[in-house]
Amino acid sequence: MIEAYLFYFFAVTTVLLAVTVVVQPNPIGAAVSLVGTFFSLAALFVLLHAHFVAIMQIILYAGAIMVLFIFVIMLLNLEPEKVKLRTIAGNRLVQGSAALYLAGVIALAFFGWRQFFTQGVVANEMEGTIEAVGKLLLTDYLVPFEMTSVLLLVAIIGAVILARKPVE
Amino acid sequence: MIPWIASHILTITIFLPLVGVLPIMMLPRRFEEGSRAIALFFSLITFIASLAMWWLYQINAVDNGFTLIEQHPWIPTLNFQYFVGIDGVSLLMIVLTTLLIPLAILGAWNEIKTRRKEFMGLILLTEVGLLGAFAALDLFLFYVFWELMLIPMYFLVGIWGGKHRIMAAMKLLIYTLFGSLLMLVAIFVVYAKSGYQMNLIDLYQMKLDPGIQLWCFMAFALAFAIKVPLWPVHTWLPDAHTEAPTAGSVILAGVFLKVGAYGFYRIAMPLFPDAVLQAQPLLMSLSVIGIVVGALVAMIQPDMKRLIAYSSVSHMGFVMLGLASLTTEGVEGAVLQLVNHGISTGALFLLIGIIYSRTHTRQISDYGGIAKVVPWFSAAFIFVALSSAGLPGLNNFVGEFLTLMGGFAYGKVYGVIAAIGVILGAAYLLWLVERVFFGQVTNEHNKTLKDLNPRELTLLIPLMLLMVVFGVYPKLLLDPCMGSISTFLQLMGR
Amino acid sequence: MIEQLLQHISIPTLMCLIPLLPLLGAIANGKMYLFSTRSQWKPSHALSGTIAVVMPLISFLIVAVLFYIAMGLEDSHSVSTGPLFTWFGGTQWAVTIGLKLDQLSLIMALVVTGVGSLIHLYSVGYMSHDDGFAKYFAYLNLFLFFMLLLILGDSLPLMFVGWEGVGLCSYLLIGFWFTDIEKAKAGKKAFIVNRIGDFGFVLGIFFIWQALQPTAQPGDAILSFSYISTHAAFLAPVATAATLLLFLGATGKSAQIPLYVWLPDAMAGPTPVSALIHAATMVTAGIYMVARLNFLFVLAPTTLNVIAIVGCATAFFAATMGLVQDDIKKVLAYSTVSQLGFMFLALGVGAFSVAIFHVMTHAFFKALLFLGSGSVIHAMDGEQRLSMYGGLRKHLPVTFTTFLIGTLAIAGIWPFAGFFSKDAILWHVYSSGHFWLWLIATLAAGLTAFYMFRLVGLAFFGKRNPAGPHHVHPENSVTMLLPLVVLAVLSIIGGWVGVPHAMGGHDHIMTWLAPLFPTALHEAGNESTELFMGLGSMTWGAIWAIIAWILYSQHRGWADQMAARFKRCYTLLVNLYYVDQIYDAVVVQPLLWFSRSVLWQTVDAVLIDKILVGGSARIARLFGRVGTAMETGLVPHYVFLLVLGSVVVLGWMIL
Amino acid sequence: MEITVHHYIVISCLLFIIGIFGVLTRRNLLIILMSVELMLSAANLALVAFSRFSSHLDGQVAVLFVFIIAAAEAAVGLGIVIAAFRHTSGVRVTSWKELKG
Repeated sequence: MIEAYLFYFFAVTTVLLAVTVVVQPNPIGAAVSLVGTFFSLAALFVLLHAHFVAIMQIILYAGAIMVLFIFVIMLLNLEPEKVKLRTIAGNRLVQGSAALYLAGVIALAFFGWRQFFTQGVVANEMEGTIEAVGKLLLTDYLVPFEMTSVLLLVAIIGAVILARKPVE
Repeated sequence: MIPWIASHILTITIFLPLVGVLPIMMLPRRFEEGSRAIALFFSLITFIASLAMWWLYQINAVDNGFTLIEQHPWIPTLNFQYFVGIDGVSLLMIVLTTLLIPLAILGAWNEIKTRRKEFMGLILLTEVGLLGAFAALDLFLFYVFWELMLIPMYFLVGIWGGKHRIMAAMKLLIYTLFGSLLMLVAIFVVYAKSGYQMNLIDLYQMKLDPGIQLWCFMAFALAFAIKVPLWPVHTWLPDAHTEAPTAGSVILAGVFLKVGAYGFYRIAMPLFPDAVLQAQPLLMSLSVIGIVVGALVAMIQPDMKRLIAYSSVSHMGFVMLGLASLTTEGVEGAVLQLVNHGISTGALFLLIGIIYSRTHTRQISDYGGIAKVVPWFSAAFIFVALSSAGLPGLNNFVGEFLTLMGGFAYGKVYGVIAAIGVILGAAYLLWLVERVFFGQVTNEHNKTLKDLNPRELTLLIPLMLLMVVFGVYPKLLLDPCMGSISTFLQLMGR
Repeated sequence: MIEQLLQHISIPTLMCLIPLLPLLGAIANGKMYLFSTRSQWKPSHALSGTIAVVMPLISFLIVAVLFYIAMGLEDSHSVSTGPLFTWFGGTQWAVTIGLKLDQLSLIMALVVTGVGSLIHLYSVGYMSHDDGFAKYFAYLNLFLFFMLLLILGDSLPLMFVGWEGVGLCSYLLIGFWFTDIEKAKAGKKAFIVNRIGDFGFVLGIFFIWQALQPTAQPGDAILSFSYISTHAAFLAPVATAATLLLFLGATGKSAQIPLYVWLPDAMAGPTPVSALIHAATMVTAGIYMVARLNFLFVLAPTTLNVIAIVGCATAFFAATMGLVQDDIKKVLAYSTVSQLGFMFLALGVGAFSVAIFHVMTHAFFKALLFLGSGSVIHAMDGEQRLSMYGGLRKHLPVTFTTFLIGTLAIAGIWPFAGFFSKDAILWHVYSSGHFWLWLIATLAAGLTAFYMFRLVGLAFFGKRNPAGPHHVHPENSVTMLLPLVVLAVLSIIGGWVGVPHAMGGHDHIMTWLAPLFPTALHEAGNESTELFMGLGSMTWGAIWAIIAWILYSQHRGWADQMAARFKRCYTLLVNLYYVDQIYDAVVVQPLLWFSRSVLWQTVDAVLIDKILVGGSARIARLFGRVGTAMETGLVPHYVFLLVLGSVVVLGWMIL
Repeated sequence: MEITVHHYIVISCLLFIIGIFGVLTRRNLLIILMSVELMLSAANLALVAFSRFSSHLDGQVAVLFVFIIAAAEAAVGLGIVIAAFRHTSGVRVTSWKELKG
C-alpha cells in the first residue's frame, strides 16, 4: 500500500515540476524545476525496481546534463523571458491542438479508467540491479554499447566545433 | 596475363580512366599541375586499349551480333547484369571517344588554371560514363552510365565555363534529366512487361504490345532526342557548348551528342520496331527541320562557338535523317557522320579554344583579317571548316551524301530539303571564315597574335590527317560496322 | 620509243600520275609557303615556280602520250584504270574510284593540262612580285588536280569530287588577295552560288541512283558512266527530273542564268586565275558534264529545250551586259558567260561535239584574251578601267598583236579558231529548226564582235588618258610573252581541226568524238546553205566589229552621244539589270531576316526557351511558391507541423 | 489499488505532452531544449515501466542508451545555443529566420 502512496506522491510531484519547467519565465528557475522533475522520476524508477536506471538518472541527468544547462544559462547571462502564451504566430492553433491532445488523453483516462487501470499486467519480481543490467549491456548489447562511445566522441567534437569562436 | 586482358579488354577499356582518377585525386594540391600529365597518360593508354580492342574485334568479329561480351550478375535479385559487348557501331563510338579525350585534355592544358585536379578527374569520369554507355548491353547498366556521364559534364560546364556558365549548366542538366527520367520510367515499363528482363539481346527478341511500344518509344526517343539534339529540344546545346571550356565543348560535340543517336540505334529503335514505323515521318521531319533551321540560325550567330553549336544541330540532323530512314545507305551515312562530325566539330572547337586563349573573345566582330597574322591557324581553320562543310574528299562528305541518299530513298522531299542544308552549311562556314580571317586586321589587339605552337599542332594534325583518310577511304569505318548495320535493319524488319 | 617506255610503266599508273603530279606540286608548294611564314627560310621563286610549272607539264606530256596510244587503239579509243578501290557503297551497289580517258576526256585533258601549263608559266612572271607566290602555285596546282579528277573520273561521285574541288580552288584563288574584303566576298559568293548548283547535281545523282538500284548486283558501281550508259533504258522515267537537276549544277559551275552572278565578281582573283579557271577550264565543266551524260540528256527532250533556251538567253543577256563594262576583266567575264551560253545552246540542240569543239577553241582564245588583259593590267600598275587606257598598241606591241588575234578569233573572223566553232553552233541551231534561238544567238554573236572591238578600241587605240598611270611598264618578261604567243598560234590554228566538209575540210574533231555521241538528232542541212551561212556570219561579225572600231577608236564622242540618247537602257545595262540587287533583296536579306528574327529570336529564344522551357520552369516555381509559403523560417512552426503530422499519423493508426 | 503499468503510462503521457507544450510555446531555446529532455524522460519512464511489467530487462538497457543520446543531444544542442547566441545575441527562436524560403 505504501508503494501506491509513494507512487501517487512522486507522480504528482513529477507532473507539477514538469509544468513549472515549461511555464517558468526564468531559465534558472526552469532548470532547477527540471532537476526536481528528474529526482522524482528517479524515485519512480526506484518504485519500478529499476535501481541502476534510477542511479544513472540522478548521476547523468540531474547531475551532469543539468549542470551543463545551468552553465550555459550562466554563461549567456539570460534575462527572464516574458511568458505570454500567445506570442508565437499561429499560437491559437498550437494551443487548440495541444488542448485537444490533452483532452483526448484525459478523456481516455477518465472514460475507460476502470478497466484501464485494473487490466494492468501484474508486476513480477524482476530486479533491475546494476549487475543484471550490466551483464546484459556487456553481453547482448555489447556492440551498441561500444558504439555509443563513438557517438559521444562525435558529439564532443561537434559541440567543440559549434561552440568555439569562429576563426577569422 | 595476356589472355586475361584479351577476354576482359572491354571492361579494362571502360574503367581504365577510372583508375586514373584515383592518383589524380590523391595528388597534393601543390603538385596539381601533374594531374594533366596523369590524365593524359591514362587517356592515352585507354586509347591504346581501345585500339587493341579494335584489333580483337577484327579477329573475333562475327558478322552480326556482339563480340567481346562480358556478362556477370550485378543485382541478381532484380536480374540486373553487368553485361557489356560491342558491335561495329559501338566499336567506332568507343574509339572516337578514346581518341577525342586525350585531345581534349591537351586542349585544356593551359586553359584551365583553377582546380586542375578536379577538372582532369571529371574529364576521366565523363569518359568512363561515355565508354560504358557505348558498351552496355543491359538497360539498367546503360542508364547508370548514361547518368554517370551527365554529372561530371554538369560540373565541367558549371565550374570552368564562361560568363553564363551556371545557367548553361542548369539548362544542360535539367533538359537531359527531364528526358532521362522519362526514359527511366520507360525502362521499368519494359522491364515489367518483359518478365523482368534488362538484357538487351533478349529484349530484342521480344515483341511488346504496339500500344505500349509507342509510349515507351516516345519516352526513350525524347531522352535521346534531347541529347542528339533534335529540333525543337535543342536549345540547351548552344548555351552549353558556348559556355563550356574548350575541353568540355570538344567532348560535348564530339562524343556526348553521339550517345543520343547511339541510343536510338542501340535501344529505342530495335526495341520498338512497330512504334518506329509509326513515328518515322515525325522523326524524318524533325531531322530535316533541324538540318535547315540549325544551319539558318547558325548563319546569323555573332558568337563563333554558338555558330558551331548550331551547326552541330544541323549536322546531327543529318545523322537522324539517315538513321530514321531505315535504309542501309542512311544508317551507314549516319554512323560515318557520327564519327566525322566528332572529328570535325571537335577540331573546330579546339581551334576556337586556341584563338580564344589568345584573345579572350569569341565575338566574330572582334576579329577580321587575322589570316595575315596567323597563317597556320587560318589554314587549319579553313581546312577544318571545309571538312565540316562537306567538301568531297574530306571526311564529312561521304556521311552527308549517304544520309541524304537514305532520306531521298525514304521520300524525295526529305532528301531535297535536307540537301538545302548542304548549301547553307557552306554559307555559314564560309561567311564565318570571311569575317574572321579575311579583309584588313580591324582589331588592334589582333596584330600581335601568336600562331600555333607545337602543342596545338600535335592536337590538330592527327585530326586533320584523319579527315583526309576518312574522306578518301571511308571503308576503314564502314567495314567494321556493315554487318552490324544489316543486323540492325533486320531487327527493324527491313 | 614510247612503246618501250610503256613496257616499264603501265597505263593505269600513268593515268594516276596525271592528276597526282599537280597534287604533289600543290602539297610541296603549300608546305613551302607555310614553313616560310614562320622561319627565315623563303623558297626561291625559281624553285616553287619550277615545281608548279613542271608538274602540269609532265601531266600534259602523259596525256599527249595517252592520246597517241588511244588514237592507235582500234575500237574504243579509250584507256581506263579500272576500279582502283571502293570508296563507299550500300549492300547492293558501290562507288568505286577509277580513272578513264576516252575521246571526250582526252580532248578536255589536253586542253586543261596544255592551257594550264601555259598559264602556270605566265603566272611565274605575273605573280613575281607577290608575297604569296608559293601559296598561289599551291592553289593553282591543286586546282589542276581537281579539274583533272573531274575530267578523268569514271563515275558521277568522283566527278562531283572534282566538281566541288575546283569550286574550292576557285574560292581560294578569287579571294587570293584576301586583305581586300571585297575580293574575299567575291570568293565566298562564287562558292555558295556554286553550292546551289551542286545541290542540283547531288539530287540528280540521287535520282539516277534510285532508278538504277533495282538493276544492280552486289558490288556494281552503278554510278559509273559506263554502267549508267548501259542501263540508260531504266532511267527513262526519271530522266527529265535528273537531267534538269544536273543542269542546275551545270548552270552553277558554268555561270548560266540564273546562277551566273558569281563569275563577273570572280574577276577579283589574279588575272591568270581568271584565264585558267574562269575562262578556259573550270567553267566549261558544266558543258563537259552534259556532254559526258549525253545519253541521259537525249532521253529528256524537255531538258534539252530548257538548256537551249537558257544557253541562248545567257548568251544574249551576258553579251548586252558586256557592252557597257568599264573594267577590262568584266568585259571578258561577261564575254565568257556569253560564250558558255553558246556552248549550252549547242548542247541543247543536240550538237554535243560542236559544244566541245567550242570549249576547246574558247579555251585558247579566251585564255589568250585574259592573259593579254593581264599583261595590260601588269603594265598599267594594276589599273583595270578601260577609260584609263588608250593608245597602248605602241607600248605593248606583242600584247596588242596577240590580243587582236584573240579578238578576231572570238569575233568569228575566218580563218581564226572561233569562226569554225561558233559557225558550227549557229549552223546546228539553224538546221535543227530553232529559228528564234538562231536569230537571238546570231544577234549575240554580233554583239560579241562589237564589245570585243570596243575593248580593243578603247585600250589600244586613241589617246592615252592623262588620268591613268603615267608610266607604262614595258613587256619584257619571257615567261609572260611565251604563253601569249603560243596561245595566239593556237587561236589561229585551233579551229582547223574542225573545218566542216562544206568548206572542204575533214572535220577531224567531229569524227573523233562521233562514237561517243548519238548520231545527229535531226537532218543535216544542205552543205551549200552551210557554206553560205558561214560567210554570212563572218560578214555579220565583221560589220559589228567595224562599227565598234569606228565608235571607240575613231569617234569616241559618238559613243557617248548614243549612251546619252538611250539613257534608260544604258543605266539598266550598267547596273547589270539589277540582278545582284534583286537576288539580295529577294533571297539573301529575307533569309537572313527570317533566320535572325523568326527562327532565332522568336522560335528559339521565345517560343522554345521562354514559353516551353521557361514555362515549365515557371509552373514548377509556382508549386515552389506554395511550398515556400509554409517555410516561415520559424522553428516553432516547424515543430508544430511535426507534431501536427505525428498526431494525424497516430490518429490514423488508432482509428 | 494495485499500481499497474497503466498508471505509469498516464504519467509518461502527461510528461510527454507537457514537453510538447513547452517546445511549442516557449521561445527561449534553452527552455525548449529542457522540454525536449522532459519528452525523453517521458519515454524513459514508459520504457522502464514496460520492462518491469513484461519481465525483460532490455527496456532498461534501452533507457541507458537514451541517456547517452540525451547527453550527446545536450552537448550538441547547447553548442548550437552558444553559436546561435553569438550570431544574434539572444536565444529567441523567433529571431532566426534564415530558413525562410
